[in-house]
Amino acid sequence: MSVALAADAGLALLILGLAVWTSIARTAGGAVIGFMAYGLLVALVWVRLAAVDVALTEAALGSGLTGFVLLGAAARLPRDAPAARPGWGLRLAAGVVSAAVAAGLAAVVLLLPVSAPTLAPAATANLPALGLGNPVTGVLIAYRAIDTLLESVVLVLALIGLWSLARDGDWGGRPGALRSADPSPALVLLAQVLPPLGILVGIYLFWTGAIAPGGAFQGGTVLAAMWVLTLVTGLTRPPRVGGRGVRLLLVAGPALFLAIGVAGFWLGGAFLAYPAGYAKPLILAIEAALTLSIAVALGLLLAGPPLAQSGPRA
Amino acid sequence: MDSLATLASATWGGPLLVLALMLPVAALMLAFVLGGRHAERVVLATLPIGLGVAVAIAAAIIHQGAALHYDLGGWAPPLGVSLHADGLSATLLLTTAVVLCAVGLYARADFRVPPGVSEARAPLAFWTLLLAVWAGLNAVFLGQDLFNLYVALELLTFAAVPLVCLSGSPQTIAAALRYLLFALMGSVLYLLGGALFYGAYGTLDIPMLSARLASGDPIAPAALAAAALMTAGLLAKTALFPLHLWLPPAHAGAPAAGSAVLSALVVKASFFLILRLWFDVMPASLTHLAAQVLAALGAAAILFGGVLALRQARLKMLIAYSTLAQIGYLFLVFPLVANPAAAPILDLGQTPGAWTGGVLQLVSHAFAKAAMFMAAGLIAGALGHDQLRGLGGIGRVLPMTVFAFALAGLSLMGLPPSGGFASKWLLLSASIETGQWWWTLVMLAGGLLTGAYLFRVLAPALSTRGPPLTLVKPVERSRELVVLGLALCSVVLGLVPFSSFGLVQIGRLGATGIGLP
Amino acid sequence: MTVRPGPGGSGFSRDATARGAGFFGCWLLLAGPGWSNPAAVPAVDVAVGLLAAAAATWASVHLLPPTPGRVRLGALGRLLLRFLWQSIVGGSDVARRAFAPRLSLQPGYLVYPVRTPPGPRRALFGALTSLVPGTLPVGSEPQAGAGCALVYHCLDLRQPVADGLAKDEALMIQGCGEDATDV
Amino acid sequence: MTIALTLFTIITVALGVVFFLAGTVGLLRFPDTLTRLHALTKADNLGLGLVVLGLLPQVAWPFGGLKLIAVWLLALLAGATVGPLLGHAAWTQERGREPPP
Amino acid sequence: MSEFLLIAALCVLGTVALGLVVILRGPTEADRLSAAQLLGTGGVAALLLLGVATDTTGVADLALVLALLAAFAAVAFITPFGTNGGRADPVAQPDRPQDPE
Amino acid sequence: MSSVTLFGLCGAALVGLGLFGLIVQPGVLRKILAFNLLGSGVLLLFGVIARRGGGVVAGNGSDPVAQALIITALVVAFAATVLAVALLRRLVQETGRDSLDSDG
Repeated sequence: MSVALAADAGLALLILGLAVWTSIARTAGGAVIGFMAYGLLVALVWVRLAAVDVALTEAALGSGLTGFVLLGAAARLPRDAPAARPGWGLRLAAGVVSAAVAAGLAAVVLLLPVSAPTLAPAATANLPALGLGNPVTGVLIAYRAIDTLLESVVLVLALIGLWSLARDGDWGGRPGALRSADPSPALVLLAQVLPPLGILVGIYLFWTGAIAPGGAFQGGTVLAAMWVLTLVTGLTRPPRVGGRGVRLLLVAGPALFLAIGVAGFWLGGAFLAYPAGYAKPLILAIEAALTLSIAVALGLLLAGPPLAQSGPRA
Repeated sequence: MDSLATLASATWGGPLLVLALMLPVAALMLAFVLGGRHAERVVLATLPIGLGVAVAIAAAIIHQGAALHYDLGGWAPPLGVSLHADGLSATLLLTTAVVLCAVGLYARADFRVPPGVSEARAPLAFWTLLLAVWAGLNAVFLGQDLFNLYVALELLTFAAVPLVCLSGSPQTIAAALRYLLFALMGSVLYLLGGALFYGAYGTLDIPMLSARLASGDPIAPAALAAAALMTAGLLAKTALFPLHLWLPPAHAGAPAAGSAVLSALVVKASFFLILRLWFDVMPASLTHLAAQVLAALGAAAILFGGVLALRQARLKMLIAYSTLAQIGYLFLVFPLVANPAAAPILDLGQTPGAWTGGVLQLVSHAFAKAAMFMAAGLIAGALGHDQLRGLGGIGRVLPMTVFAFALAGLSLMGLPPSGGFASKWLLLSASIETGQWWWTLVMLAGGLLTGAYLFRVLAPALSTRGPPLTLVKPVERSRELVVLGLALCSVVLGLVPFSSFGLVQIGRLGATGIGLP
Repeated sequence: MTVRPGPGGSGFSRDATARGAGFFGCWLLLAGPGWSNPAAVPAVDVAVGLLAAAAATWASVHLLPPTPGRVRLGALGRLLLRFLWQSIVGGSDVARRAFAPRLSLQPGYLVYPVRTPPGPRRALFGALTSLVPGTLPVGSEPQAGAGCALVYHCLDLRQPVADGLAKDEALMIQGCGEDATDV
Repeated sequence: MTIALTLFTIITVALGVVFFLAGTVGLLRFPDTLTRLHALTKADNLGLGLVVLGLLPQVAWPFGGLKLIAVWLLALLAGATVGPLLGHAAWTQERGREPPP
Repeated sequence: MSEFLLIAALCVLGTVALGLVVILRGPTEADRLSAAQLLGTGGVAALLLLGVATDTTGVADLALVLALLAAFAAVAFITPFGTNGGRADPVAQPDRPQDPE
Repeated sequence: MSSVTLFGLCGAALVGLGLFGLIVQPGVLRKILAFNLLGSGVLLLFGVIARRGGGVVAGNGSDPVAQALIITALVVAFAATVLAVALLRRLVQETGRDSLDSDG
């Protein structure tokens, strides 16, 4: 398998090169573009590490949406007044600390125990009882359901934090960061043709998550990206932040998760336990609601804080 | 119907832990969906229930004399995640609930939806974030799984950062950004530590990890790296010197109620995790070494924070720097508990006094600092500013507020009769008992510094000379009472005999790592 | 441009049904590998597929309302085949130039007065012609009168680019059904 | 039959790699932004198409193969819209420097 | 066969790397933007080759998502520049150094 | 050396690079980028651990528990990036600066 090793080495070098580029690029835009390329290649690494679930998340979220957000910020940075670099003393100290951390971690990687302790067998062994085929989904929705539940609340919280950055007078308006003034025809065409296909793929990713790589986070991310595409071209309008409907959608996933979890007290014998025989449908219901909530939350996170009610501001 | 899991275990009262964790989460979602004026109502309705739950948990623990435990989803660790509350957790849950109740009552006046609109930005954000802080804190205090605790920490970060910049001024935005970057770095390092633990021992469950660390002969290098990385990350979140840069501007710029929550509770969460890491996870021999480093940093923080607090011109900045110093005291617990000299006490089946002292410091500082920030908020609201040099004679205009501030100060200085006195007394005597007199010097110097900077506030405030002050805005009596209540809490702690702090020891004695085996 | 309700009528519903069928086909393509035994596909799988296709159709109809006007499938097929072929030729063309020992380029702009009205079809024309060898639409310019012209960047102005574009456009109008009332 | 298919895969994939190389060589040799864009959008799409074509005999049929073709079509759609988008950006920039032709 | 596919993947990665060097060097943002296009096709091709060579399940789905979002990445490139009112187009600006070297 | 170790070393280097950038980069956006590099380095290390664990058992898989944790962490990192960028944009609007220099 030396060819595989060579391919992996090439991949690792490419990634390191892009990371260095991201750190030293002269313009912020260049650095962000380097980072997006980096994210895409990291998705390939996840494939090489046999973690396709993660690769899907990385491709959609880590490279796609993150790059989108960062590029938007890069374009709005002030052009002048570059910040002063810290003094050489701090840089030296930081360099020493970082190098020490990196070297220590490298040593740890080389010294990891020969017999890798793992929970993989336990996670796989309990899957049939849940009716699932994808152990990652089993971990996310059953064994460690509490993490996922809190995680979906974190997304809502991030959105509240984002909205709280609005100006007082703008509260109740629509998010306005995405609308571009005069989208080019090619972009509009893309926003007309791609979203239906994206919806199919998004729903498919959620649905297949039960048996194969995929799941609510991946599906929700694709759906959010498609929504953002239509927002950018003005084909759809973002909802007002005061609306109750959009908030219901945002909490639908965590709320259903919580409700089924509480029902588990009586039906499954414990909080967040699924009654035997009903695990799969309940898990799929939770995943469906989560997909929807995640899609709305991610889309609104990209759409930015609300702007005043009097139409979009350029 | 049968549960799918077979190995699940839960103690009587275990569902209370789920309730404590999920009540704020459910309330958060409800408040967010209902919005507008309902958000405040939801919070004010939930807080007493949460307080009741915390009391019930403490009662259950005292009644049973053992910790509560609950396996979520019926999946036992290491595959599943469990919740766990010992006496310390219960104490902190209770403290959190009391402080948040006070903050909720206090904040009503600041975060009312103005008439004429159905919803406003700051109130919605504040009330939902308050619930989120609560959820995050409870999750941290109940967590038993390193990754679950990571999610809890993130929940806390996402709740705390926007609280800092609710006013929207450029200074607070910059402060929030700095806080966020520090907090993120901290969580990433913590996560890396968790990953390494998992890689070395195949579990994230704290008791299992501790058992495996104790049984394996040589400690894996990964575990050492993990502990170091986690500690560094958590120190950044706790704002221990020299990773404190973010704290003063963040806490000083937040609204008074927000500062109270941040200073009194949020920074304690990451301290609590450091405590758990070194006393519940790592073997005692290592803890003994790390304790010296941690305490040295703590001592530096006590002195450095005290000196900087002396030099502040604004009341809120002074209180923020005071937090820096008071956090330092917490870290003195490490060498005082994890010390060979403390072993005989453990053999007698008792927890070292330093342990009780540390917990008492945590709790009394929470009450005192929340009271101080809220008192400062009242003063700033009444005067329209919080410059120290403009405080002359404020004691005549707002006697109750200044009295509350002074009471809280009493506790910070460690003067009797106060919780601060009891805690510092316990720490002092422990340092002498274990032959570590140098920490005694630090504590005494810290007490002097605290006295000095509080004198800078109280002397002009209580002076009777000078022209009478004019208030920009009247102060509501009810808010003063809330502040006074909290300050009294911090004092009353010192009047209770030490023996009644048995709660903080329940569930700790059997745990590995406290002192030497 | 905001979301427009599609016009009613049998043409509309026929068009929407056709799209829905297409999307369901796409779903089968996506989800198919998961079915170990195609004869015993769980009904719920099919139901979710139908739901997904309905959602996609709904989005499609809202984003790109079907326009009246007949679509000639045969011509459309020829159009697609032509552009697939064009993209192959285009790629080879670029490769030939890239590998040529002496760079033989004469880049420049070509203004092509377009007959297709603005809207999805013109955008489609732009997208398709970006696959044609040697051309890349870069913008549009108003023409004298009411017309409009697309500006193309060409790799080699010596080639008969404009003729090719005219041929493509004719084929597209034939395939998609020209309609004066278009957008 | 298998040998023929294997041969087909090898030849087609190798050809695809050549087209990727052509795109990169074009990037290196072509003089300005817009001509480089030509190289990118056209050669790489064809390269991907050939790679997909070459992989078709190696994957489960029909679904795996059809999925690969769908990937190529999507990439083609992306290319067909990205090309004009970036071209427009570059053109606007060039026009800022000199009057349009 | 799988070794050949891995070599092909390596070659594609190599050309992509070479192309990235050219593209990221600039000189304009529009040049750098075409990195999306390059990776959208080259990255997908490398992924497919790697995936088929190592017979990893779910790779086709990942390629599909990448192809879907390849266009989205390009939109990310364009959008922030369009929102400034459409007139002041930072894409059309020459490099804006942020950090003095 | 195996591929897994190789990626582990790569992750370690990324952590160092990200940490360095997070401390010394003057611009906030650069700090956010450095944070993302740091985060992805950490997750890569986690992935290496997962691959080792999964490889032992399933032969050709990755530890699903670790994968789930990585996915959760990725989502958190995204939300954090969005929040940081939103704060940054507000800061630039208010002060025209991209740095935190003069406030501390």
